[in-house]
Amino acid sequence: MQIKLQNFTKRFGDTTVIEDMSLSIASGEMIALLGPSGCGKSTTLFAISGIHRIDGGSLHFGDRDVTTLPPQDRPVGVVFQNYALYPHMSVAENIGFPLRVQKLNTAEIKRRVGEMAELVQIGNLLKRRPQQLSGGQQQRVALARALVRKPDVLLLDEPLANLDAKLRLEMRSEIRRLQRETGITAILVTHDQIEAMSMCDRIALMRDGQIEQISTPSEMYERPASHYVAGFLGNPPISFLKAEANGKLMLGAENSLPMPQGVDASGPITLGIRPEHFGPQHQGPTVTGRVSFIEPQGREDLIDVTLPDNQRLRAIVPAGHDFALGQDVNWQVDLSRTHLFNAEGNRL
Amino acid sequence: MKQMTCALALLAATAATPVLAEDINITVWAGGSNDSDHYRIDNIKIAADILSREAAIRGEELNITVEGKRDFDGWDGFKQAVTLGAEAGNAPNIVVTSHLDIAPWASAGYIVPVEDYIDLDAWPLNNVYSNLMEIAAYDGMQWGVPQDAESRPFFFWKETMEKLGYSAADIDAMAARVQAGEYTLRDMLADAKKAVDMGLVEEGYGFYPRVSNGPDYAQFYQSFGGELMDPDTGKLVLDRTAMTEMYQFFVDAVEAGVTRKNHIGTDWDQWYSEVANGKAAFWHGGTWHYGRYTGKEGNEDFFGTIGFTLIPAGNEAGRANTVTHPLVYLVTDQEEDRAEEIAAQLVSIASEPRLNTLHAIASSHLAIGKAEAALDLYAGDRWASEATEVLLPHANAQPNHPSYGAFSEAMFKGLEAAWSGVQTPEEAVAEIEAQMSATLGDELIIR
Amino acid sequence: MNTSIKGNWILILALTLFSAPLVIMYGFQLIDSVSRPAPGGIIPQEWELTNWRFLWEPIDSARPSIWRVTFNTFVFASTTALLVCAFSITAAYALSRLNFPARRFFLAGLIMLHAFPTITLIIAIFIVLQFLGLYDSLMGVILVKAALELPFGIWIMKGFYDSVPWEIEMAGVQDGASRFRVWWELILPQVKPGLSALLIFSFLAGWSEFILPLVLAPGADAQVLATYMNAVIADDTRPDYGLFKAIGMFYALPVIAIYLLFQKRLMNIYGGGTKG
Amino acid sequence: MNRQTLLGWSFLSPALMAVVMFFLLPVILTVVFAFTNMSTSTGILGGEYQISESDLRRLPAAGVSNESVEMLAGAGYAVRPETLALFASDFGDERADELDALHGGAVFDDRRAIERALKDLRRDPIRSVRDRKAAAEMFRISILGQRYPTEAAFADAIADIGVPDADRAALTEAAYTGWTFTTQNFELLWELPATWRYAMNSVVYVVLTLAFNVSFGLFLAFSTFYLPTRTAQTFRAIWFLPRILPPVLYVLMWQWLTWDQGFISTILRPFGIEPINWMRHTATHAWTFIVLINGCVGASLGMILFSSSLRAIPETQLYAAQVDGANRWQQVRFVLLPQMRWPILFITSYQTLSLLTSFEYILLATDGGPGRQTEVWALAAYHTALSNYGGNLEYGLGAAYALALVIIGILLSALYLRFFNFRELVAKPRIEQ
Repeated sequence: MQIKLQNFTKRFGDTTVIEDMSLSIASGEMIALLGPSGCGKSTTLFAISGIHRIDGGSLHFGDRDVTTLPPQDRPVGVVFQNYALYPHMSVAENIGFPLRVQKLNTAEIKRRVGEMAELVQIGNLLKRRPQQLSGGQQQRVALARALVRKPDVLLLDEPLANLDAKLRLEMRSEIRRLQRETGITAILVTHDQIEAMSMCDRIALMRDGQIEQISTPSEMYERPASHYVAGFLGNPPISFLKAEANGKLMLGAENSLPMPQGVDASGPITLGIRPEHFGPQHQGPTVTGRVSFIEPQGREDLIDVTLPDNQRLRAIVPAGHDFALGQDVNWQVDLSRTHLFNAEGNRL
Repeated sequence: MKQMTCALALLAATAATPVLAEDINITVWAGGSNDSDHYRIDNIKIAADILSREAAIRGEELNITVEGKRDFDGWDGFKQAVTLGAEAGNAPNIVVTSHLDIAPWASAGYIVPVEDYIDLDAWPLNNVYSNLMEIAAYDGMQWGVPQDAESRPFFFWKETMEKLGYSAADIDAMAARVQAGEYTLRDMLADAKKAVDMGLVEEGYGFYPRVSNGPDYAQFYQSFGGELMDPDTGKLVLDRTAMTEMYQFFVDAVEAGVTRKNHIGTDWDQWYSEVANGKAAFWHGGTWHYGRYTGKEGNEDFFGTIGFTLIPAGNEAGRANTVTHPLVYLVTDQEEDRAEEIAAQLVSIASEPRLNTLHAIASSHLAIGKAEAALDLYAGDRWASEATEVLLPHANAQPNHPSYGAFSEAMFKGLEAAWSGVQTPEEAVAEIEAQMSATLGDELIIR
Repeated sequence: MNTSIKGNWILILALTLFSAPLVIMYGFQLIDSVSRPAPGGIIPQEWELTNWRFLWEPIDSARPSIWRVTFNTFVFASTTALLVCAFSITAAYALSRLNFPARRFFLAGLIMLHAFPTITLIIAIFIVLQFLGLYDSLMGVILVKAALELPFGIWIMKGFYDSVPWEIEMAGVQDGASRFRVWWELILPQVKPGLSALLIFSFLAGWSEFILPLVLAPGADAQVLATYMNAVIADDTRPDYGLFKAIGMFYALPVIAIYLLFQKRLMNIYGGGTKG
Repeated sequence: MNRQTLLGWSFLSPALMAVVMFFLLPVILTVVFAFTNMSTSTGILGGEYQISESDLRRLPAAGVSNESVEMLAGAGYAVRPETLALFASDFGDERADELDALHGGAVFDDRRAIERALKDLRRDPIRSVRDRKAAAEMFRISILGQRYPTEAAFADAIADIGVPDADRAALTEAAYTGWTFTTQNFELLWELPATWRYAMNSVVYVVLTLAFNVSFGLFLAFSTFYLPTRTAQTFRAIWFLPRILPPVLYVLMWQWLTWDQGFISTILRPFGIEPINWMRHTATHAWTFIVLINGCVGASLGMILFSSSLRAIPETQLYAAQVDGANRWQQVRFVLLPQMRWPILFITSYQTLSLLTSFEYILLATDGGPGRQTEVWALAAYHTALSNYGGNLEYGLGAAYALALVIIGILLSALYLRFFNFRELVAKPRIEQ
């Protein structure tokens, strides 16, 4: 089912949270709405689910206009951050509830609940109550309940936020597997870039009620459309340097880099260099500075280099080096992988 | 009443056609009634039986069910219930209440005059003492029928008097001396102080008055020359001098140590048991106290231990007096005129001497009519006979005036304030004067 | 933190001293109802059950039987409680969860009513009852009592509703259920503790109510234990504290039983509702 | 109207109806009544029209001419041709003729007299009381004591007896028995010294009781906080009971404790202290016990709320305080108490209003005595309007008392609205459709 959100506007009282946003999702695609809290990603999700009214614009599921449809009538399944399982119902009752609302007969409900439980691999837990389940199990029940009514769209609101690190990994692939198996169109709301990148076909990165960039994870990582996108993706994060472009990129008095190919700029710009593209092990022009911080990570170390003009660059250096604090270094930058942004923050 | 007339005419016209069984429910509420007062309701039941029998002889079937209630939360609760009930249109058919309620309840239209339904010139009503009938009349109409009579005498403990130096003859002559104004409240106070000083009674027990508001206190106002109502204009009277002197009297009693400062509010049971057994030298009460003293409190020799007189005069201006505060049967306004008529007839029958005597003797009240004295039950009761003789001829009643309730309430409030030392008598009188002139307006004469 | 008895003896002593009057009153309430003290004393002399005679014989010819009065009281308290609960669970849900015009206004009104001097309105309430033809009937007092307890009930229930996660409601709606069904099947079960606390609480409030029946239903048909007991005490010919106390014990037994059974829930109501 | 609105309204409507019936309407009525002279004598539900004997002397002052007054005062029952004709049609010509012969042209002052005349007819007296009453009515020419349900009926009646036009309006006004609008109640409240005393009593009552409630509630909460669970529970139960015990019973216990032959008097007797009624001996005694009686009820609310907010304070703070060397008092003073600001504020404001308007315990304990010393404003309202010995129920004045409380109630609760973070309470519902 294709989802098309056009010129979507949402206001709460006098404050406009989202203005004129458009988003279209292909059938069977899983897309992530990524962004910091308060950027409007949950609002968008709730608007699609029908829990929030759409103040302007339209929403289509396929050819069907669902803009004003109440949530009950939308073919949407939602998994909430805290799973929102009904505490007074057993697992089977929880999963069966949407079917019961549809007035299906008991045998049919039982059959479909069983099927669903098998799909999410909790067939042995049907008689339990939610509070007797682990976080991962609850998550599976929530998924089952969201999918049991065979919705056209699956909405996931921060589904992994309440899980511990190990379970999170497991559920990440589990959700992706389910989405693939059912072929459902899914929207994942998250503030975790790894989740977004690892689970989704495309990412819509949101900022202040607007989509900053929408593209595949690798595209977004490789070619961030803006300073904001570049800074949001990547861990450890990208380092930004202020530079003056006048044929060269001047980094203070001591350092300068050649202009990357195909870029034409002058005046103050921002240069973004990811840690994996700076260090003693790369090919390219060099920058001098002094080692100001070393953070061992096991396989590799994170090393901060402070340039003479007090700007910092971070590098990922394979473990086993012998750099020490205070040591002056002269390291290479992988120039072709750097990102340049103008004063407005847009990619050059 | 116009409609009533029409209704009567209509009924008169249809009286010829035989009426089949007629069922009437009559409710009777009696205020301030204890167990011994049950004849207030029972007499109506007996009357209902008689009335049905009379009807049966005439060939009519009249079934009257009488339902009584008397367990109210004091007079306050009773009056509240009757008033609100009347407003709500479900007042009881007959109420037994203070005659003071006639004025306001008549004005509000809660009650109907019994004279609309019964012949006052016929038996048994023509037997009722005319001054009592008068008390149940207001504005030229006979609203109710006296249910009982009583009087509020002054009591003293004979033994204490003897120890104070009074001879048996002196004691016997007390009633006459009080009546003549020779023995005043001031004399009493002196005797009471002596009794306390001599240790005959404990401090605070020399003079041991009623513990709550009641008509009794109007008597003391009269003792000091106060007049409750101006006979010419029918307005209530606040006599500042009399009121101040009356308040002063109680303040003096407190100061002399013969009365307790916090006496008001004393538990009634405690009070009864104390006065009935000689713990107090002087006190005042009601004729019905006889039943309590000799019954529950176990005083087996009432006449040997307790003497009674009128309330003595307080000063030159005043006079010895006693207030009778008869309860009256009143018939309330009902949608069905027939119910009012039956109720009035029941009240009339309940005033038969035999029936009323049952109540009088069972509850130590006095007769409402002359003929009762001739009945064995009544004549055989020493208290009833003596009290009737000594007290009733001198008894007056509080006035039926719509605002008398406010007057009496204010008077007692002031007394309480002076008595408990919150205000001086002068201040208290000034305050009630302000209050009364504000609430009563034109209806008050201040002297 | 030291919470042993030994370490806190001063505290316990102080508390005991302060509590002594209450304990003495409770104690003698019980003792005096089944014994007779010496005249002028307080130490029980004889154990006897005559004070409880009101259970099998009328104590005064004018009074209705205690069982009838008890039945009235029970009907009064339980109907009041049911009404309060029924009205509170719906109104509180609407105020807590539903979006409708003037909701703000009603919420403000609720808070105002919560602290409103209701008893001062009793004269006017009488008029209203009278217009409804319900003066001097048990039903009338029940309605008034329930109405007066409502703001408290709605307040409490709103507190409980507020603490149910929104997501449950959203999930229900998303699962296709109507708001009514969501409320009935999904939310109501979550506020059961609050509901039972409110039920108990309003039952107790009805059981104890004195002034409303006194003023609004003085007739014999609608007597409740509070007015019955007060009338027995007020009747100045019977100074029988033993009897009063026995009736009092009888009156208090359900209260004590409810307290012992539902302590936790009762405390709950104060915890849940009045957080402000 | 969307589905949610519909559901909202229908869910709210039962409660709304109750609120309108028993809060809103009564409030409006109270306001109206406060401006009337409504009392027992005027009745509540409007009056009728009647000139009674005692009204006659008031009429000149009300602007009715003496001529009219005399006309009204005139005799009641007259045997005249027109009244006789009326009589004849119902009771026969024979009787009418005899009556005419005996009393033709006579005037009877009261009904009793004419009834006698009818009873004394020789040939065929009217025997039945009921008939006699009906017959007597036919001769009535006076309107004294007659009640007319409407103004029109009364107007007809006074026109019939020939009251001049000029006097009719004043007479009608004077004849009305129901209540009228007036501002006298407020003037009265302002003038009466008692008003101020009741107001002062209320202030004393609220301040003292509140002080007791809060301080004792705090004491109970803190002390049980430090005790082992079972001991704490016992004490909490002791202090919780007053709250749920029926007031009638609870006050009875105090009565027993304090009356002349009660517990206190009995145990003090051996020490040579005269038995007194400890609750009613003096105003001070009465106040002490009223504060104690109400206080013990109120303290439990404080205890419960304070205890639960104490439990919400992380215990680690206390460990930290202990490590820092704070003794128990210092823990309370510097760590716990500052965090109790909110519940204390809540209890204080909440109870201020409920104490101001409550009178049940006072009514049962002292009923305002001794000497109205403990009569608080709300109790005065109750006494004035609904309950006094004389049965003189002044609804109008009582409503004026009540109105003052209603206004204070509205003002205070409006204040609390600002206080208690109304915004947060009305946070918008999160499902919009």
